[in-house]
Amino acid sequence: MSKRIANQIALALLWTSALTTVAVLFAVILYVVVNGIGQLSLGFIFTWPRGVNAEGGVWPTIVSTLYVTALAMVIVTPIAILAAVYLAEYAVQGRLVSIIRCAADTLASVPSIVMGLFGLALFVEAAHIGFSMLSAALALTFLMLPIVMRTTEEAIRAVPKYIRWGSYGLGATKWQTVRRTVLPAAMPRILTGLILATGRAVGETAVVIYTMGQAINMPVSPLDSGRPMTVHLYLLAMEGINLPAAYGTALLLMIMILGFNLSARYLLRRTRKV
Amino acid sequence: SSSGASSAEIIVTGSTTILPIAEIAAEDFTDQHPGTRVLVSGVGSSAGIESVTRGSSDIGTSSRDLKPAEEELGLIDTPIAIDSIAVIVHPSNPVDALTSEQVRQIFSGEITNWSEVGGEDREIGLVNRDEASGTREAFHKIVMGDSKFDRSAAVLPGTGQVRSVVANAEIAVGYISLGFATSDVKVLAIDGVVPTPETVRSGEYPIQRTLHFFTDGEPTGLALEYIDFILSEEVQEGVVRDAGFLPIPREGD
Amino acid sequence: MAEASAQNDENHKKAAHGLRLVSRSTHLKEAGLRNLFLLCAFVAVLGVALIFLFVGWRGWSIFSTYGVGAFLGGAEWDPIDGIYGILPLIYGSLVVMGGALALGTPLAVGTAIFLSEIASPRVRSIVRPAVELLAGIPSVIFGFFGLLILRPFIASTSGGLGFGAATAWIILAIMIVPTIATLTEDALGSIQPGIREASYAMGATTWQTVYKVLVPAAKIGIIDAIILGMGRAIGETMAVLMVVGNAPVFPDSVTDPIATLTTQIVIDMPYATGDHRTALFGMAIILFIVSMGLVAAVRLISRLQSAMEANR
Amino acid sequence: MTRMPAPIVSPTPAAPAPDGPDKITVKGLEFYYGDFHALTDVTVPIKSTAVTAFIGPSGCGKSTFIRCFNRMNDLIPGTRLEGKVTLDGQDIYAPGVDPVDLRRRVGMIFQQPNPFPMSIYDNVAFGPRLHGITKKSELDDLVRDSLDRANLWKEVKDILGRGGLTLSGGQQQRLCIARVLAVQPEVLLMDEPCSAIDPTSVQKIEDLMAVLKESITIIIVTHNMQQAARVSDFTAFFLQEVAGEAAVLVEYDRTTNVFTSPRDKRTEDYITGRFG
Amino acid sequence: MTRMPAPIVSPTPAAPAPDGPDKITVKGLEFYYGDFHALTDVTVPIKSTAVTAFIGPSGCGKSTFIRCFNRMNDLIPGTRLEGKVTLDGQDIYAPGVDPVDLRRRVGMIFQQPNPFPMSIYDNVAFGPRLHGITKKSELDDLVRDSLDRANLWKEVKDILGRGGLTLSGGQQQRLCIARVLAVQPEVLLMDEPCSAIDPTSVQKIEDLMAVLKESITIIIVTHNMQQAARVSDFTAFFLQEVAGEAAVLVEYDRTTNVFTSPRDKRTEDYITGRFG
Ligand SMILES: Nc1ncnc2c1ncn2[C@@H]1O[C@H](COP(=O)(O)OP(=O)(O)OP(=O)(O)O)[C@@H](O)[C@H]1O
Ligand SMILES: Nc1ncnc2c1ncn2[C@@H]1O[C@H](COP(=O)(O)OP(=O)(O)OP(=O)(O)O)[C@@H](O)[C@H]1O
Ligand SMILES: [Mg+2]
Ligand SMILES: [Mg+2]
Repeated sequence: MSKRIANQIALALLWTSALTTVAVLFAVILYVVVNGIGQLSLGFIFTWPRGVNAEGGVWPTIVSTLYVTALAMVIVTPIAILAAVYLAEYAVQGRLVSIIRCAADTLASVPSIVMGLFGLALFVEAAHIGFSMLSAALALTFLMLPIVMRTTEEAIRAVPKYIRWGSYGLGATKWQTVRRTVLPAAMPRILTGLILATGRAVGETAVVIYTMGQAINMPVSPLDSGRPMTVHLYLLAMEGINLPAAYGTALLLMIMILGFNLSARYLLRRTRKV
Repeated sequence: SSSGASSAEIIVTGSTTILPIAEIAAEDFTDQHPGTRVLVSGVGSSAGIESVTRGSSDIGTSSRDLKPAEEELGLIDTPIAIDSIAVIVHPSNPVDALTSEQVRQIFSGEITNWSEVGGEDREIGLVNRDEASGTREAFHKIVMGDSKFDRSAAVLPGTGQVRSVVANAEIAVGYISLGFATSDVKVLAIDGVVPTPETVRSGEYPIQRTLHFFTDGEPTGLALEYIDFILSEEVQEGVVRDAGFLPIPREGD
Repeated sequence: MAEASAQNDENHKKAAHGLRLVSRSTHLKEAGLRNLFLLCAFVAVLGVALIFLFVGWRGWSIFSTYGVGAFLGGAEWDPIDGIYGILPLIYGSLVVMGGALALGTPLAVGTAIFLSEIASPRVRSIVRPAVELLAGIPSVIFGFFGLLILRPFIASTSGGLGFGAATAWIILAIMIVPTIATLTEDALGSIQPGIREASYAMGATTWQTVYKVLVPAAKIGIIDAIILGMGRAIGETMAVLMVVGNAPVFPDSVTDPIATLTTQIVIDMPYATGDHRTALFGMAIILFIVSMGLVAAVRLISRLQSAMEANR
Repeated sequence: MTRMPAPIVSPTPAAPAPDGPDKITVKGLEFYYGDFHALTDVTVPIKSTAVTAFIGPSGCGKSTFIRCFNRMNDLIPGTRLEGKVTLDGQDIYAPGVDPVDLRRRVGMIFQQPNPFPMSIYDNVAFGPRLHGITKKSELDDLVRDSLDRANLWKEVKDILGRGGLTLSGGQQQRLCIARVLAVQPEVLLMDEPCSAIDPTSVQKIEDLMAVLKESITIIIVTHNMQQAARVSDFTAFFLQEVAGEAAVLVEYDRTTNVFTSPRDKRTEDYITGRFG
Repeated sequence: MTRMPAPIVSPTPAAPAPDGPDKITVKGLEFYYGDFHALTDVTVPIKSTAVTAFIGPSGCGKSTFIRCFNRMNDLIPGTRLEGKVTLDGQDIYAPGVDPVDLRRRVGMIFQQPNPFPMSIYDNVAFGPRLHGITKKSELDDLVRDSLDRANLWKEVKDILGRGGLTLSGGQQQRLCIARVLAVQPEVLLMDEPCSAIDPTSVQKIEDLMAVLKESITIIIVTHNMQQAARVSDFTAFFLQEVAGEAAVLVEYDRTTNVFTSPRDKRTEDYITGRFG
């Protein structure tokens, strides 16, 4: 009978760990929502921060965040997808591929603070781009590249080989097969990966803090500097004078990121059904 | 206001402590004077003084007085605000007053227990600011002298966090600009003087410094207008107080 | 039949054209595309090289001018006086990481086992998204949460300030749970399903199946997951920064302020110049090397694993 | 158009099976995967110490059915079973019955040989250890004995420490049989045990079954009708007539009767290869 | 121990096949997956406008072999082929030969129906479009004609815009056949085309083959010997005698001969179900 008791205890512990994880998530979300909801208003979203303690809204930080994220996506998407096409469809297992994979893994594991300093050293200073959307987007590109590459490669590999064979069997060339059957079939999952990477970029702090600058500014050209929401939240939280604005920013940030994640999940679920 | 000064531009360079006031005032100022530009940057007090001396900026801002060597340069000093630093503890802490020397010893780690300064027998929890902070710089210069801060102190990069940490940790001691001290922390008397606007203005309260604008000769034109704006009641009671500083005593006071 | 043979003839006529050879333009086009894709894939390699080059370029001289031993082994970090010993920071990073792993790993592995072996589809459809969403929450929000909720709580229970390794452990443990849990679940999921069935069919309980069969079978994958969690923990910056207290010393207790490599970089960066700045980049080099080492470890372990499998 | 008449399988009658009592009985069984009704109205006895074969086209529910005997389907969330299944007269789905204990008594062999990723010895000792046997000498005996009964002892006696996965497919399958025999089951369920292994190994496993059935009850699922005809005493034929609807038990009888004079036209069609 | 003698399959002789010229010839073929030697010394003719069936136990290299005819194996890295394969007398492995064009002429159907994730129309129009046909009316005609030849037009003519994946398995397989027919291949390779679909659809596809083979050459791999006997004119039997070694072509002959009077003992054993 002791094995039954051991089983019961173990199951209880496993349940506990899973519930703890879920509880933590809800605690964090609830905490941000409860404290931030009172702050949210059109005025908060669409006006500028005013004064020493950033009274007022967060509009330029939202724009900066969206700007840099969009810019990074524009740069990373084609590169990552084509790179994944290479790895999944063209590459022959060998030294070259293992170097590329190793590099992608390494890139994925670089701490974001290191990526931030790298962006500072290369784009801001050595390349004289200065604190700008472009510098931040380029640094984010390296951060997102391995994520998008991996999810895209998985998406491509998940396309049944039968579908490829069907296309080859009809006399399609490799590129025709990839472009007309494989990529369309993999597209929903590729999009999911892109959306998740976008969420990651939106939430990133350490990379942008050293590449975008911190001054509140409304970016127009890619060479403009700005302050993204994450940095704004960090500064408000540490300054600790205007906490309501910090809660409001945190809530907005969370809504954006949960929005990205949930839409990615939705997309994935919908395509699984079809 | 003279519209003749429009499309002019001045450069304001110097102290990072003054940066937020100068910057926000500059925004309001240019809003009220369309076509003008006030470029503000924070590079440190010494660099500010040097740049106004060299003529590369119109106004040099500084959170310290001039050094003897600098006094010979003939710069005109306009005090614009008083930065007074309060030493704060938890409201339940029985200690009400410390001497400057005790404060120095506490922050340098020579005194580590509250009982050594008349409090309960508990460890002292030091809360310090980050090294980029102007408040830390001022506190160091005024209180610490040649002593070094105890490196095991918690370092927080923000005034409000120092206040809220002190507000809910009974062992804590920290320092913040007087203007940010609220009732959830206890402000200590230093050398027997409780910091109030009055004791600060009178110079009795020791931990304070004056923030300056320096110009090479009497300010004129847009620089003068900007300085007048900074000294106006609107800015003094608004931006300056928001930043935790005390307004400079007005002539009428 | 007549119709069929007519078509037959047609086929033979078509055959008379013979087999077509690969046309030059097709060949060039396919080869061109292939090289373009290869180029894109190489951006990853380029990225690693650039990071190494530029961070190294900025930070390298601290090792030569200040000395490797003095930099890595120095017990004091006092940049104002030009003293750049990062041993307390390395110590801080290790302590924070170690505690976070000790707390987070059981939670994560437990969650993963729960998801793959115990949860009904309904429960799984709640828990798994929760784990994934947890992974998506930005570190600055965890830091914010830690600073305003967890720190006061720790302060009131410990009687201290609430900053320190202990606070960081909890926040960081939460943050590495999704990393470890997802990878562990993958590892469990890639176990041949027959093995699981066989164990149950032998009359094993769920727990016996888990710890006698599944965990041993997924061992390598779980170790990989923990190593990657380690990388996440050591590289995490913002959340840790907001709760450790940032004192670059060897603390007396886990509730005393402490600093890590990453947090010290952020604290010092705004005012660092000269050697100080070089030292911060030097710390970044070390973080980069550590993260590369962890990736190498994962690869090595997988290679050993496949070598072992080949031998069996 | 060339078309040959479908060939007819014509076995000679099997030697009479030892017509023991019913080891297992199934009455009015209905099985559901969530909304999908997989099996309907299955009533069938399983004779003791004999081999019963389940045949039928792919997807007709043979695997589903065989897994009802050791409640393996419990592990698939959303499944539901109605009707009654008894083992030695006891309802195995009665409340309170411990499926873990049931599975010890009703062993199972799968299509894909699935040794655990551990040594040959540990594979066989796994079950006994689960059930509390820890004494080395006792385990040693059990392992040797089980491997012997599974006809594998001679081949592996010198390599007991080697990984189970290093064996060939056929050896792996016999290892799995030994592993089950080590817990001394009364019933052995085999779900297409030979479809993933080589012809020579198939021969060995069929021989093994012939020996084992003298002491235990065996149920085998197979898609190979010749195999069913060779090894079984009784045959049950399942068919899902309309895709998406529940499958039924079309015919159950002695194997000889099913293969020589099927009562149902559909059985005959299937056996003669007209579909499937 | 109950053992029945293995049943014997006894087809009647097939109607003589239209014994046309050799469409494809294979001489001394050796096939390697990296170090693994999969097929050795295969020499066989494939008769024009007839159905040739490849049979043999699982893993004996039937799929490998059939993929040699349209160079699909080229897509698997590390494969190597020796010997000669000709189509209409021309070596398809000669240097410079475009495998893409070859595959247009030698169409292929797979075990798993694999429509592209696009509409039925686009599925069928896929091949013609690849090869440069863009005129709507021309495509329309081709699509209708191909679906018609694949016996699917009636079922789908009103739902041409629906996704190919919404069809049933049997319809999907016929859609795949239509898709191949649309590029007007001379040879049709079918690798177990019926093993994943329902009996009724199998019937339809077998009927279809009987019609198609009047105009094109068909090669089919099947594990269902009854099917081989029903649909093919010639049969080739492959066997990998020792696991891990190369498989050989054991016997090739008219289907009637193979099934009624196999020359090789191993063929007889296989056909009568003694293994596999
Ligand atoms: N886990 C499951 N969830 C839902 N449906 C299932 C599940 N497993 C099997 N089915 C369905 O139940 C039916 C019977 O499946 P089962 O595997 O029992 O067939 P089978 O006769 O063993 O087939 P095969 O000969 O291919 O092994 C099939 O239609 C199958 O799709
Ligand atoms: N891509 C591959 N790499 C290495 N070996 C392979 C590969 N594909 C097949 N093989 C091996 O080649 C042999 C023949 O395989 P093949 O798929 O041609 O057999 P088959 O006769 O079609 O079997 P089945 O009836 O199961 O489809 C097998 O031993 C198989 O393991
Ligand atoms: Mg089955
Ligand atoms: Mg095959």
